[in-house]
Amino acid sequence: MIDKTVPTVAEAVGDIPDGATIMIGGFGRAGQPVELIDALIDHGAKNLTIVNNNAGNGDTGLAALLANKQVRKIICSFPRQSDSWVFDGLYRAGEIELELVPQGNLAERIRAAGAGIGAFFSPTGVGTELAAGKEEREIDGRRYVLEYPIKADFALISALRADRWGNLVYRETARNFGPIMAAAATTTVAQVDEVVPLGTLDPETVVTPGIFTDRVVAVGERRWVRDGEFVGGVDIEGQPLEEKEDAA
Amino acid sequence: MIDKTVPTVAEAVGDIPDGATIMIGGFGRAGQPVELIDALIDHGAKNLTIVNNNAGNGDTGLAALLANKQVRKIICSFPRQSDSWVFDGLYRAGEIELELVPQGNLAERIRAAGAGIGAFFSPTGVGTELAAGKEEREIDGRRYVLEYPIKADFALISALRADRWGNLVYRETARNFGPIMAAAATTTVAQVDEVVPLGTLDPETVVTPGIFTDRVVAVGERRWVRDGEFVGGVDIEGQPLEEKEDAA
Amino acid sequence: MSTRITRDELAKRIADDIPEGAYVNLGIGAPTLVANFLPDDLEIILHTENGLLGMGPAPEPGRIDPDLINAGKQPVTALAGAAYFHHADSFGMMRGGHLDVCVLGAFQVSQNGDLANWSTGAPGAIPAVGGAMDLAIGAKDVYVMTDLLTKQGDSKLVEACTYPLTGVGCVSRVYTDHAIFDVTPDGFAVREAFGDNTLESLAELTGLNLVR
Amino acid sequence: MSTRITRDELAKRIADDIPEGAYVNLGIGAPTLVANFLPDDLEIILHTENGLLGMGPAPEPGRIDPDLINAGKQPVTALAGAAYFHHADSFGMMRGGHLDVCVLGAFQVSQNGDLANWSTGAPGAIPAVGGAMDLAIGAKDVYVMTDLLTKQGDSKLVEACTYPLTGVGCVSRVYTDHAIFDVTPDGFAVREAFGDNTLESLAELTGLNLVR
Repeated sequence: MIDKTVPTVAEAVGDIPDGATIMIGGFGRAGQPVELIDALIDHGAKNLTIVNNNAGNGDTGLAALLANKQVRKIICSFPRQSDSWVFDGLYRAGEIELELVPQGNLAERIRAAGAGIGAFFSPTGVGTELAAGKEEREIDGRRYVLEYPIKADFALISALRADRWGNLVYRETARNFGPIMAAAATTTVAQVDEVVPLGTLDPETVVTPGIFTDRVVAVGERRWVRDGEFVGGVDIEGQPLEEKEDAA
Repeated sequence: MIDKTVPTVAEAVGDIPDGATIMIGGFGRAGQPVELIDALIDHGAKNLTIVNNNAGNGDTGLAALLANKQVRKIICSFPRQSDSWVFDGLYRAGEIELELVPQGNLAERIRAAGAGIGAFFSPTGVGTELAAGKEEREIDGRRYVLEYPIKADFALISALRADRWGNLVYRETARNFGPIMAAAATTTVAQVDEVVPLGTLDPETVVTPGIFTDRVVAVGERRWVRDGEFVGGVDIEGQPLEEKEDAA
Repeated sequence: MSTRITRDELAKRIADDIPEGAYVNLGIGAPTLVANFLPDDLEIILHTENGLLGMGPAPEPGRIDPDLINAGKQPVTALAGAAYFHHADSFGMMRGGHLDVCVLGAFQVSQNGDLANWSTGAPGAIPAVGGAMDLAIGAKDVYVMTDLLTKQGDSKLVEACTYPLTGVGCVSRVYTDHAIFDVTPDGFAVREAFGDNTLESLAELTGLNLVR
Repeated sequence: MSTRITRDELAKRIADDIPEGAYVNLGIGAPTLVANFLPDDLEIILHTENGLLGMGPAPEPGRIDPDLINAGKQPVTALAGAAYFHHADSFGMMRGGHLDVCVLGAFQVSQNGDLANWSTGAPGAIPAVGGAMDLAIGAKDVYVMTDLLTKQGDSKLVEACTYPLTGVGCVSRVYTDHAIFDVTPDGFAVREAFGDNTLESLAELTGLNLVR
């Protein structure tokens, strides 16, 4: 019997070696595999290259991973945010390397890795400093630059539901980078709200077929979700409004 | 109000000009837009370039379009089949041009057109006669050939359901080329079993977002489907078994 | 002398130019205001590059859903008829030329349609580009929404951009607080001058040869 | 002297080498037989390139669903745990190296692993390639299933293919009715000889230098 579920997030990331390239899903808070990132911090692998759209916000998640000095290099499209002080500090101190990639080229380069494309000509970035030094070609009257795949050793992603074959469905805009990162990494670890019995997911609606998923770990429903449906009453960080008011 | 539905298949294809490049969905019988092809035959546009996985079977559908001498050139991966006598005859008589493309390169070239990729390096076909004359490059120790997008003026595809914004869902392996062709054509016409009210299709499960669809025409449920569910009892052509026995 | 319209007026003016049925991406910042002026009785479909077509307005208070956000990471809603997709599909949609309009902010636009809006190139600044370069080259029409002049009084319409480029020859039209300019092979054409602005006064403000 | 196993025996022998959890594509023709010998108690996930993972056996009579077919356009079923996807995603899955095994037929396999299985190159023949070239270069392991000899008695294992190539250096192993051969840097290695076959007799049949 195929069973890709693993019992704990610690086990799910426990073999990530120093120096690994790791894709981390999510766009802002949506789809960020918070529990897996926390497990990676506990695990302590160092000298990592991280692929993510951003470079961390506030002091949790990816920012905490950076603050813990585990990351050598980050490949992303938008590191600078109002609350990206951890990255900002490391970058200004020269303690982290940055490869800045336009978001669509980032997505397509990740997709290319998963789809076995050797390189592709993209019109994005042509004539800008982010295309400096890249091979350029005019095709059918339009200018393009040659972009190469981004592969990873591991992908850490977040989805709504999985079955034991690793089929995944996502929720709303939390889908974002999950499906393409799952295909681009040698080992893909997905945290999900819940693992459902095989055959429960409609095969028409599976977004990530299990072939791309190596490990699944259930982390429980988020507080704005019940039985996979939105129950409302949360702030943008997912804190229930009542609870937050109580705390205040 | 956006309403992409058109009342008849004749209207849906009525402006296809002579000389157009037309993608036609389907893999074998599954996903073949039979009613739209029939309408194109009635319409009579000539000198067409057709993009399809095959080159027609038997005497109906794409084969009938070929037999009607409307097609100048076909781009496909697998023209030769046990019942492809129409194509075979035209090809041997030198009356149709063939561009043979490995199936995965065909799919990826169509996808590239829809996604704005200028060209891409594919490992498929390297060192074979189908890569003869194509630019070759070694990347990261592997050989690739450069492949260009395939665009079309029209795509004729078949899906299960649509709404008036043109969102589409498909059924089983009838999905095949539909989603990528929809994105690669200037004008995409989808025949569907039924048009459902806006908001009926779950946004998580829409496969072709309406942005890729220009016209939708309802052609009624196929005989092996009722309310979108399989009811069985058909042969591979979709003829109910009882009916067929009656006819015999 | 009335020479400027307000930002809201400008947003409304842009909204008025977007036809029913258009697929539109509104960039982060001022362009987001355009959504407030799209007529309720017209169906205009908003795209957000983090994976949603059919984006609706901000949710009611207390109904924020952290899985449903826009490119600016603000909570939004999804309309009936919406569809979700992953990032490669979303940017394929943009790069493939399927969006009818995108509206972007700008530091500078040159008379051949080059756009600079992602970096001032200031030394020590941390670079961040996001989807700006993809949006700039992706939509059928790229509209820029901006003040004509910087706070220092310099024209944002320029002969050639001095800031780092976002895209080359990509802008179709510039909506400013003084006038609307089309990018043409002959340079900026004044499509509509607001208030007391004239071709001549605008030429003086921008220091450019403008055409009608 | 027993020198050949049957096609069914060969299919079973291949099935025995496929581990639980493998993602497998079985080519059109003889390779399809392998599915009949995959153990019922092991979960092995079959891919069909027209857009399905988790392909099940042929349907019961009278339950044929024309929307649910395999790459050979024969009716199939879908197992619990299946997933559908479009053609670009399906071939991305193959090209991206995600399938563990594919099993293909062959006209010829050369000792450096070149495969010829799509065209005899006969003058006047109508060419058709389908997914053969994508399968050949896509899977982690490409197994060929074939008779060792043609009906004319010629070896299908050759020093260099004379038929048009499907893929270069792509074959990992050849399962024949006489023996199983691995493609190695030193040429074909006899992994297992059936019946009375020996390295020497196989070398004679193929006219090749074989290694152990």
